[in-house]
Amino acid sequence: MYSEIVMDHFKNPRNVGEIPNADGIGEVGNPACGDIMTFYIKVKDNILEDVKFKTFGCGAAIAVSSIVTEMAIGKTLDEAMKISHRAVIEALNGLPKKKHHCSNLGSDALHRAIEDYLAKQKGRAYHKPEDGPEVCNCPICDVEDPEEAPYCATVCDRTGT
Amino acid sequence: MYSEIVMDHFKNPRNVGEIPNADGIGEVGNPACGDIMTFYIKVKDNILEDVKFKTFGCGAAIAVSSIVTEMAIGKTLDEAMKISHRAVIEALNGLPKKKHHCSNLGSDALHRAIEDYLAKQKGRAYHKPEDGPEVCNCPICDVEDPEEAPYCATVCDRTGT
Amino acid sequence: MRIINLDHVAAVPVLPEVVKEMLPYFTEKYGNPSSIHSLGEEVEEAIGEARERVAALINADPSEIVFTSCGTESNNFALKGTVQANRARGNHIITSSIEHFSIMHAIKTLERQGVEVTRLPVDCYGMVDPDDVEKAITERTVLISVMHGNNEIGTVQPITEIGRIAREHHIPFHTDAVATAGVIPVDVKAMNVDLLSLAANQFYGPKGVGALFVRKGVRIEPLLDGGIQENGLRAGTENVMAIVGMGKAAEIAARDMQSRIDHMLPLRDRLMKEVPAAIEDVAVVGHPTERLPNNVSVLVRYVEGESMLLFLDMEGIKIASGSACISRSLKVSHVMLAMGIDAGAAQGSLLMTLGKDNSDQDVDDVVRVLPPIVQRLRDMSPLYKRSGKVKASC
Amino acid sequence: MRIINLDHVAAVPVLPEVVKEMLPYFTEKYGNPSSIHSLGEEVEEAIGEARERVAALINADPSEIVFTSCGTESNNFALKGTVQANRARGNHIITSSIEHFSIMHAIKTLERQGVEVTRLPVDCYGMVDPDDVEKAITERTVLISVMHGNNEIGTVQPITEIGRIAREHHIPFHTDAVATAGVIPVDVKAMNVDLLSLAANQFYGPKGVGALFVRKGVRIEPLLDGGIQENGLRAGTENVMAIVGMGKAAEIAARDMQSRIDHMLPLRDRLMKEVPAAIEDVAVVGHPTERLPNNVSVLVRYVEGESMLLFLDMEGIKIASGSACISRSLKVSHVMLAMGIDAGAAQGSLLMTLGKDNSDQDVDDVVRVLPPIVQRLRDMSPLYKRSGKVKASC
Ligand SMILES: Cc1ncc(COP(=O)(O)O)c(C=O)c1O
Ligand SMILES: Cc1ncc(COP(=O)(O)O)c(C=O)c1O
Repeated sequence: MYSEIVMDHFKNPRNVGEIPNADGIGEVGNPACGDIMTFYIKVKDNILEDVKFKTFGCGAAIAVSSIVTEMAIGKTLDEAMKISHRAVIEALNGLPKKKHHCSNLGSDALHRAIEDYLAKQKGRAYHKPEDGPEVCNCPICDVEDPEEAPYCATVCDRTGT
Repeated sequence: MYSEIVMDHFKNPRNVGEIPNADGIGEVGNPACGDIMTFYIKVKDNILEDVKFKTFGCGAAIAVSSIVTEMAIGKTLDEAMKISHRAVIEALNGLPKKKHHCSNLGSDALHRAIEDYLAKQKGRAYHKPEDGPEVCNCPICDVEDPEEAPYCATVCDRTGT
Repeated sequence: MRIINLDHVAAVPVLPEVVKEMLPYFTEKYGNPSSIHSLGEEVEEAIGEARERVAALINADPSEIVFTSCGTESNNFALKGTVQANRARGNHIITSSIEHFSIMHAIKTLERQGVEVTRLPVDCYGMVDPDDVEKAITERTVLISVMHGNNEIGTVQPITEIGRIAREHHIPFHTDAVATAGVIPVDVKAMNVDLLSLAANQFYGPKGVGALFVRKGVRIEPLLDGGIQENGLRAGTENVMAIVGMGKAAEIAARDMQSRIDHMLPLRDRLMKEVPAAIEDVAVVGHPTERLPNNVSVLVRYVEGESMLLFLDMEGIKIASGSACISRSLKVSHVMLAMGIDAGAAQGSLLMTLGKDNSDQDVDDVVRVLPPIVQRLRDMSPLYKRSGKVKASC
Repeated sequence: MRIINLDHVAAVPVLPEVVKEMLPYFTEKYGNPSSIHSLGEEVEEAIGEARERVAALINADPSEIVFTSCGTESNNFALKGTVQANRARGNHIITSSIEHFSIMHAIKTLERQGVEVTRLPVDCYGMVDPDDVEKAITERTVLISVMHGNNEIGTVQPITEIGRIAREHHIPFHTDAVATAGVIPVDVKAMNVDLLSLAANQFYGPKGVGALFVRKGVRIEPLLDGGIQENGLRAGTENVMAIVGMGKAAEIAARDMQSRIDHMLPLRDRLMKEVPAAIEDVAVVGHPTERLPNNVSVLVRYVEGESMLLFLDMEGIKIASGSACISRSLKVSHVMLAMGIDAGAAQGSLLMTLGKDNSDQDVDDVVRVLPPIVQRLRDMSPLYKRSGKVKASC
């Protein structure tokens, strides 16, 4: 199911943990969907000096979190904001399609941590967007609620509705 | 599929043929249903002195015809008129259920031959009943046209209609 | 006694190579592809490989193959699934009058539920006229389903041409290729079909597995609702072993197709010529050239099929018939009736279907054994030499 | 590495005795039971014998057994077939909220077609209250379908009692016994059921074959239309080999059932006691006593199922989970939600299903290997020691 790189990061995740007095904290996901990622960043001279994470989730979620920390450390904030879902998938040498949505949220959590840092710099509290507690994406075709669209392959690709 | 007695009568049918100047001739069936049986009888002193048949049909039809001739020869007309479908099936040591209807017409053909004889005795022409050309019985449950009731098992036993 | 199987449409043995590929799935690789642990993974890969092989046989993309449990399921799924998915668009389907029961009766069920049906006639060779398809199309037509090769009379329909018409009118086109896929070339792209049914047991694969090709973008709903197997289109624990067997059989069929055809064609042509030459009043049924390479269908006048089959069986020769006594519904073949053959004549149907292992010796035996059997039954038949000749075919 | 299969609900190997009985049907006895020649006859007899064996397993008459391709097909057939056959009588079905997908989604399809559905709640053990069934019955009710044993939480429903109520009201009663038939005693007479689904691969038979028990007199229409196989109730060339395998597996299951149960029960009870004892914040799911003898279902707080399964797999331990990440629909188990377990807690689901070959050693290994895996993942989890305890079960 998973590539070797994914399994390596899952088995030996890099940069697990919290950063005490972090400069920014970002969290995405919710337990109902099965994945929660919390990122902690330390910033110095506009550069990510350290990034750590804690993740509740499947193998992919843990591997994604781990590789995102590796990709981010040493980058400028601007560069780090440009780390995309696609780049993460490529760095992991691919992810199963059904893991593209819920589990590939590591860069989002990182971005939120950076936004949190930037908001704090400006003296404002960063408002974390709400991750709806019940809406997870359909693994196959972006139908919002697979419960209501059990055959999302059908519903999307086939019946086109 | 068939009992040993059926196979024996099928392989070596008794009394096949026509009787020239027969005292009575009876025919049942039609080619659309797959079975036609023609019976010829010779009567002497109210007794079936000889019975012969010609049959177009399946293995069961041939075996039924053959055993009916054996059962009939030597019987009085009254006795022969009492040879039933059931008695024929018993004499053959059973027939597959789906053969009970179309193929078990030997005694009917015999009875018609006797009626033909009796009508002639009274100087009247015997009117052979019409065998509808298209109506065959459903093998499983007596629904008239299996074409219209392809799942006669269902239609009869299950849906009760 | 030497057994001569000339009833390959009913059953073929599974190829030893295919059996070999299937065996590990009994007790070693018994996982469920839904499982995420490694027992599941190895079987998921095996199913993927089978999907590629089946796709290759008919020139489809692997993602367009849905595995089912048999040709009948594929046909029911194709018809009921597309009608259901297109209910908002229309309510009319076009089919032929010579389809297999699994099409014919599925369509009757749809008809009872209010779907309108046009059943196209066939000519005396059992051939559908593509012009009739075009004429039958209405605003409300949601599906055209015409079989590829007919299992009873051997006639192969002008699918490419019908597909072209369907595509021009943007109507999904299904063909039942159970009797052809793995036997003669089938190319879903060249033939312009959107849905195509096939079954493994027609090409030396196991029973209990079939497939439906569903072109990407075609609207269809599942027949079996449940878990998200087969990309959401067919629920139920995958029949891994059988699917693997179908894949292997498909691979071999693609490889050996031409040599099998080259082997069977001369045997078919000998039977079509020599049986009528050896027995008077025998007519060949179906198209003389647009015909399955393994199919010989004849009518023997004045006698009934089952009685011939029983005597042939005693000699080790296994064949089939479209007679009423043999069918489980006790009705004469609707295919022959649709061709204009009368019900009485159709009782004398003999259907011989060849396989890759038949030989000239088999043909010799049939031509030697059949005539005395027919004569014996004719001597018993009240119709022989009584009724006039009946139109049996073209 | 020693492989420990604790995922028998997903897959079991086929028994060697069963394989042996199946093998001749690949290449020797490859006939089609529809054929009238002798190739067909021998397989028709074999199917008859299998039908008797499956009937004996559930105390039915052989004529009441319809072979299908899987449990999912049996369930779809039972639901759609009875609703269709009873359309004139009513339009309402009663079911539970913890059914398998193949019931749940088939019912959703019926609902989209206008059928009214009552889904009964369950208590925190996952148990349906028979009184609720009685209250839900209306004039228009044509079917009640409540599963026998639940594959995810192990709870066994009060089927006999529900069946008694259904019978009093003359309403057909179906039960999905895929997880129970061949595992614990199932008696269609004593349980008052009219329709019952089972699948061979749950009791050491092959994949690709199931059956539906249809009591004589129950109205039902086929799901697969076509030829008159299975007494007109299920068309398609019979999967002879698999049917024979199901028959043999049923015979063995009936013979060995009690000894298998006696073997599994102590292992189940050890796991249910020792796993929660070895790891803090672990809750047992499902009924403590009215429970499948092979089912252990627990919730491990603060961690997600897939990540536990991957680490266990590396140690050779194969188990399952009802977590969202694992399900193909990426939804948490509807069964747990129906029991009142919150979606977050359900992510930590671990499902262990025992088989006849599991041993005390297997239990020892799980109890030894699991705690450090859980600790490692908890140390990584942002939820650990943060959120309060959540109601996991009763
Ligand atoms: C309770 C229950 N019902 C139905 C099914 C579906 O059976 P199948 O996968 O054979 O279609 C399963 C499968 O595990 C099951 O556990
Ligand atoms: C043309 C055709 N369609 C469909 C089928 C049905 O296939 P199955 O028996 O695998 O369900 C057959 C079977 O012989 C066939 O010949």
